[in-house]
Amino acid sequence: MAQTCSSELAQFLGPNSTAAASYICDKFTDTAYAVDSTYLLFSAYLVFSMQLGFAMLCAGSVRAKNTMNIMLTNVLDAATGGIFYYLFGFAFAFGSPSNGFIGRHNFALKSIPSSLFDYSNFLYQWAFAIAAAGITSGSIAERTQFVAYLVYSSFLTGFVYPVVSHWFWSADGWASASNTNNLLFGSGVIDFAGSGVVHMVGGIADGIKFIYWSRIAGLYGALIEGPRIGRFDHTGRSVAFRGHSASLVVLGTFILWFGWYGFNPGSFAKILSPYDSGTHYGQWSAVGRTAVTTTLAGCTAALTTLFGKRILSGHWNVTDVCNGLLGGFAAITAGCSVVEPWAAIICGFVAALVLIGCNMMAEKAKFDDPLEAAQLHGGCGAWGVIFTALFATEKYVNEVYPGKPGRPYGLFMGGGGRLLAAHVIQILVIIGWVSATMGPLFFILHKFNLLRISAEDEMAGMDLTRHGGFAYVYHDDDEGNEANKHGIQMRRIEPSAQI
Amino acid sequence: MAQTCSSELAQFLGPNSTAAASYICDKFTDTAYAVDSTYLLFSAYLVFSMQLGFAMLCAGSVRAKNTMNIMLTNVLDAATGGIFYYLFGFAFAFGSPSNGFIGRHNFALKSIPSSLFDYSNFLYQWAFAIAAAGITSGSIAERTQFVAYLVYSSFLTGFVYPVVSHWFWSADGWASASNTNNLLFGSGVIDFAGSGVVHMVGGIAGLYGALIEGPRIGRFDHTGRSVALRGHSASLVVLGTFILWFGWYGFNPGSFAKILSPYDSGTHYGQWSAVGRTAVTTTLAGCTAALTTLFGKRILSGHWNVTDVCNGLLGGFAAITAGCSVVEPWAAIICGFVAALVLIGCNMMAEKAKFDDPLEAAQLHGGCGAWGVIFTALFATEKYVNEVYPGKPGRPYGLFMGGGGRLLAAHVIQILVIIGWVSATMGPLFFILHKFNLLRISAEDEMAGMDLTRHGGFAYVYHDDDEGNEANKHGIQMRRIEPSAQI
Amino acid sequence: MAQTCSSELAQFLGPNSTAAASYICDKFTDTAYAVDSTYLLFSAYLVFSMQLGFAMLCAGSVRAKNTMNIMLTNVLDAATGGIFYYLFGFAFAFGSPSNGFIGRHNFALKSIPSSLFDYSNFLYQWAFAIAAAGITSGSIAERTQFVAYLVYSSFLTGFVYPVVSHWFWSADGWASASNTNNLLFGSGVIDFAGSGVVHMVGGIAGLYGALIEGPRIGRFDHTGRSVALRGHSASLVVLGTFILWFGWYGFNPGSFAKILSPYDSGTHYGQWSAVGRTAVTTTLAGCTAALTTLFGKRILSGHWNVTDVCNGLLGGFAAITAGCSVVEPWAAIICGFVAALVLIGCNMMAEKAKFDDPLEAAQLHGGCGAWGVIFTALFATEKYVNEVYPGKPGRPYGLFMGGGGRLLAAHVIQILVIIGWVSATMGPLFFILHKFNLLRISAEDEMAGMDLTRHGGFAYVYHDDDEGNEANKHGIQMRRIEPSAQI
Repeated sequence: MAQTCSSELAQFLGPNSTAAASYICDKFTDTAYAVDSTYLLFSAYLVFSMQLGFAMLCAGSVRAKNTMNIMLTNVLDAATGGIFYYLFGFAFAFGSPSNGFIGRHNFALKSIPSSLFDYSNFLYQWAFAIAAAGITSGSIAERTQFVAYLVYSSFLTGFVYPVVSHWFWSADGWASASNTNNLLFGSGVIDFAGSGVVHMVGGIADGIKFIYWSRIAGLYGALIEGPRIGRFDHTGRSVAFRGHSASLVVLGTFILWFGWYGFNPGSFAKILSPYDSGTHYGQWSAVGRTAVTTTLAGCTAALTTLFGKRILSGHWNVTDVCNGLLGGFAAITAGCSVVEPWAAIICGFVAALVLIGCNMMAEKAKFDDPLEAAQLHGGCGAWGVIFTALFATEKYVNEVYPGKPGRPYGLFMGGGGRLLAAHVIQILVIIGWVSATMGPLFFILHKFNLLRISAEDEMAGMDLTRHGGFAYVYHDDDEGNEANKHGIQMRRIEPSAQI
Repeated sequence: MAQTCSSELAQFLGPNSTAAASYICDKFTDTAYAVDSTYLLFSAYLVFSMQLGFAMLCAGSVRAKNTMNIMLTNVLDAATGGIFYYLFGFAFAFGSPSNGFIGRHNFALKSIPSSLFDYSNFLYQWAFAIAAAGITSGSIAERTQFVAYLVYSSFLTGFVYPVVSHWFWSADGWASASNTNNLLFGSGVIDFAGSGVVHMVGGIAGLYGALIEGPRIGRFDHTGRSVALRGHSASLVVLGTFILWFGWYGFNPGSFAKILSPYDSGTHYGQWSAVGRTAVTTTLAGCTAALTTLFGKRILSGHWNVTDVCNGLLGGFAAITAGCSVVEPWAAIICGFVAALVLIGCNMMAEKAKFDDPLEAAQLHGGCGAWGVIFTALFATEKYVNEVYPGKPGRPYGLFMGGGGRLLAAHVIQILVIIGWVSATMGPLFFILHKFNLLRISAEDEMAGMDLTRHGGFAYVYHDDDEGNEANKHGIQMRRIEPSAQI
Repeated sequence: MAQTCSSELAQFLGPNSTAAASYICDKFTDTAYAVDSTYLLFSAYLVFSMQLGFAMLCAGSVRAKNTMNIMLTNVLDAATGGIFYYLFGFAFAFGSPSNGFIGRHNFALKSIPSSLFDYSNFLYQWAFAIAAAGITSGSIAERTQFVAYLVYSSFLTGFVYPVVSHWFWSADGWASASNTNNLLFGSGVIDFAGSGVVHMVGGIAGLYGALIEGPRIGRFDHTGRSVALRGHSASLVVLGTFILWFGWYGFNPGSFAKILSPYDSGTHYGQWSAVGRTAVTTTLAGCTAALTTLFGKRILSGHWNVTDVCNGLLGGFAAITAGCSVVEPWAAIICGFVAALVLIGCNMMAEKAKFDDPLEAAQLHGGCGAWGVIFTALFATEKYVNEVYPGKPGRPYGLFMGGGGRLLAAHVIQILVIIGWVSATMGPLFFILHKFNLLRISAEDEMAGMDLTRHGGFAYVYHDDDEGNEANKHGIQMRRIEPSAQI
């Protein structure tokens, strides 16, 4: 950057002005780095705040007796994620030069900062990695052993997710739209902020567990089954388990919304890059547009869910609306930067229907996910990937992914089907990869009896048996109970196998 | 901007250096856009977070049996607001060129971005619009039908509020201080971040809603003595208040929209400094109001009440919002002090008048907002007024600062027209809803709590055995909602 | 800055180009101010959000019957802090020119903005001051009279803390690393974001408060066995912890105050990179501490405890705060690991010593803060020290990095003087309050809970029938507070 600038400026300034030119241009370079870093860092902070959102959303969506357990998993998502992503996650994802499958440099931030990556990039990507883990934490709620969760979470943030992000986001990734030498179908996958890379990975990891469980259930009869005890009665009728606090659900949802403004617009990583220097139009404008599309998609999804559920269930349900809202966000994430605002409304509308549909299927399939994570992030995420391939506009695609004019864009916008093909591939490989990695992991955990908690634990609630007591003590006389609860728990955890 | 810059620079650089000059200046322009957009976008995010603040504040201030209902309204403020403000709200407010009364371009963001507005401006203004709706939802909490809520919320964010903001903030607005051709009283209204435009509008709309609906059952006993219906969770109230405080740093300082514009190029003094000053005045006003309320209430009620302090704090913020950018920090302390007294006074009057507003929204945002508008007309300093509203030297400023009464006159007009306009629009709306029995819920619903009858159950399930009850609650509710009139 | 720039540029541009040079350089100066102010302001907002974090953390960690009380103290930290820090706190801390002990200019922001300080600096420092007060409020929770709280809080934010920050952060401070004329041990104290200045001060103040008050009733039974008094809501604890984490990204990286200053102009390496590194070290320290606590507590207590993990996490942050900008990421992991052990150790000692601190604030911020100060003196790297504290090459750095012991010596001095100063100021204050019976509440109040006796009722009303109780609770409280001595 500095080079081109100074050379150009020098020729304008005339002879023996190279020093002046480079002096001025260096200052511009510094400014650009400062502005972009500020932008990226604060976006990263917003994305991090989503972890708080997940924690509150999960806490509110489970029964009071498992609140401590679920919140602990959310705190540890961030903590283990921080360590593992630092040690090798970032290296697997973005360590370059590398092959198309996996990165192999910059372990433990070695030789960072470089001209390619700064610490701020790492921080931003870490926040994404823990978001993926945060998505799945909901699915294990109320019935998975804590150790199993630790293993599973570190594996996801440390290996499974980084590899996927390498494929689609690293300049070396075989399916990345910014891949320099050869693009998949001459297009590459346009998954701007990760409907597929983040949300589908999280959602599917969750779905896999269900499928795995149901398979085991088939093999060993009633030995182990997916749903929480009592979630489906003996006649198989579904019994709603209501979360213990809608306030926490709404709190979490709003914080996620707040954080999504870092998630989507922040994915530009740079804001100071003009599309047409000297005018009002540049990346800053695209960033604003991304924030707008994100907002509109979520709003539409929320309203669609509101009325849809009103018709189906007969009442106005705030938690459903919150889920619908998040579904809209998960869907727009892939295309947020390359679609028109009006398209975002379509995206949100369909996303809400997708979510409602997925939930109905889940009911039928006796798939029990306290947070609808598989349906929401998996289903709506997949829709988002397709949506992008249909509605990406030529102008925006070329602005956001510059340097290679005439790349394919949305099918409905007249850009041909190659982008759609690439995106279908993306969905398939993500499903394949996550199944191939998480499936065996669950099997091993199951073999070692580390996967599912005992029925007694589940009935009593894990807070009492594993986490030192109930999350809430609203009346002093409760404390009495606390005591014996402790007693119980002390007895319960004797079997060290159950660590 | 780029033009002036390059022409000036060219003459400095001497002959045949136009290319160099424009090259350098273009880069400066790009930088300015990037910095200003970053600033505006993150401010917009902060303002949005206020919606979370309202949600938590409302949730904590109502009884547990209506929590789901009030939170849903807050979520939908943002959602409906997003759609309606995108479709025509922004166009009514800022679509230019237009007349002084209402904008008529840029519907659904047509021909945005332009040299005037970028997407970030829309996002920022949207966050303001939903804040106005959020204010009103508090006044009519715990007794309003959900449909009524949807109707007024869309109407407010889609039409009533945008028109007001057009008058006072758009360059074409008849009372705007940035109006180019002729200023109201040669001054225009200096409502920097919207004590009048946002808070009074929201507060007065709430006033009408609450008046027409009447108080909640049990709020005033048969002898007419007022009975406090305490909110169900002070923790949520405090949470919401702090988040609102946090968001207010986007609301007030963010209203500059640009931070990279020097007042005196090459020195340490520029808009960035004014932005910081605005954040400071905001902080001081809120802090003073909180302390005043603390001691005031201690004397009146005999105990230290955290929820009252929270309301006082917010009252101080609502009051400083109009003048935050044009007053000295010491003036902000006066502003906050009076605001707290105004709020206490309004609450006493409300008691007397048997006016029931679960969140004191009408008193807080209406009363303190009005005080803020007056305050600005009294304490705006000449220097700051000319820096913040440049291009027209010698404009009137605060009465007490020796700036004459024209600013005050303009601000009195503002208060009157806002009251008039909101009365003329929201009043009839609520009245019609009332006539068609769409406004207030049935007495049984109100006693049972709307969560059970309309929203699928209680918001909290702390003990498993509650779940049993849940079941029949569902049952009840299924029966309850049969009458489709009650949608 | 503008001067050097234009002179340099002028000589490059050749003769009679001074005007052009200064024109260009002025624009660069403006840009720098705008970017740095934006960065500093949003960092300040993040730091402010930590106050919300403290409020929620404290609320969740106390019993339900004292929730209103503790939340009110947190709201007032911010409010009183705002007023007192505006009036003289900032002047004591940074008013220059001044002696090495205390500042004596810029009272009530007089002659701010100057070329040294802008409003944004004040806002940022204010957010730090209230954080210190927030720390202390945790230690004395559930048993302190409200007046006592008001007194110590204003004293701490208005005098004790500002003086300490003057010593170590002001350019005139006798132990400041940015002191121009003579550095302590030719090094000065490198307490970048305040493990000592903020956390130790808050923690030690809390230590004295809790010591003089003694443990809560029932905390240690007659046999002296410790009885856990569990907080009433783990959800609030986790909420608060995450918000504190969020805010810490303003606390540590924000302490650079400027982001647009290249270390090697024209390359990708500059302060922006150091800022990012600071955020990374902060993150890693916290994460390691959390995991260490998780497994440590699992071994000790036999269960996975989320509130312990939250405290461990915060301990890691408190420890890394001093050295966050001058250590390598790998060192941050060591820092967090040890911090967790320090916290566990301190808690065991506290148990033994029958010291009761409801939020472990003294152990967490005092103990881990002290470790952080030492840690910095051991692991600060030469390269980073010289980049972050430029202008004086060859200054001492971490002992283990081969930088000699002078930095360590300076930091030991820091710990001693902080302990001494806080003991000499807060100790007597609490003692006097104690003597005048203004410190601890009456036993009845403590059993009944302060919310009922002082703050107008219980924080939560989940069932309507509770409201009945509310009524007589009110009754009780009205009687209780008669003795005006108990203000």
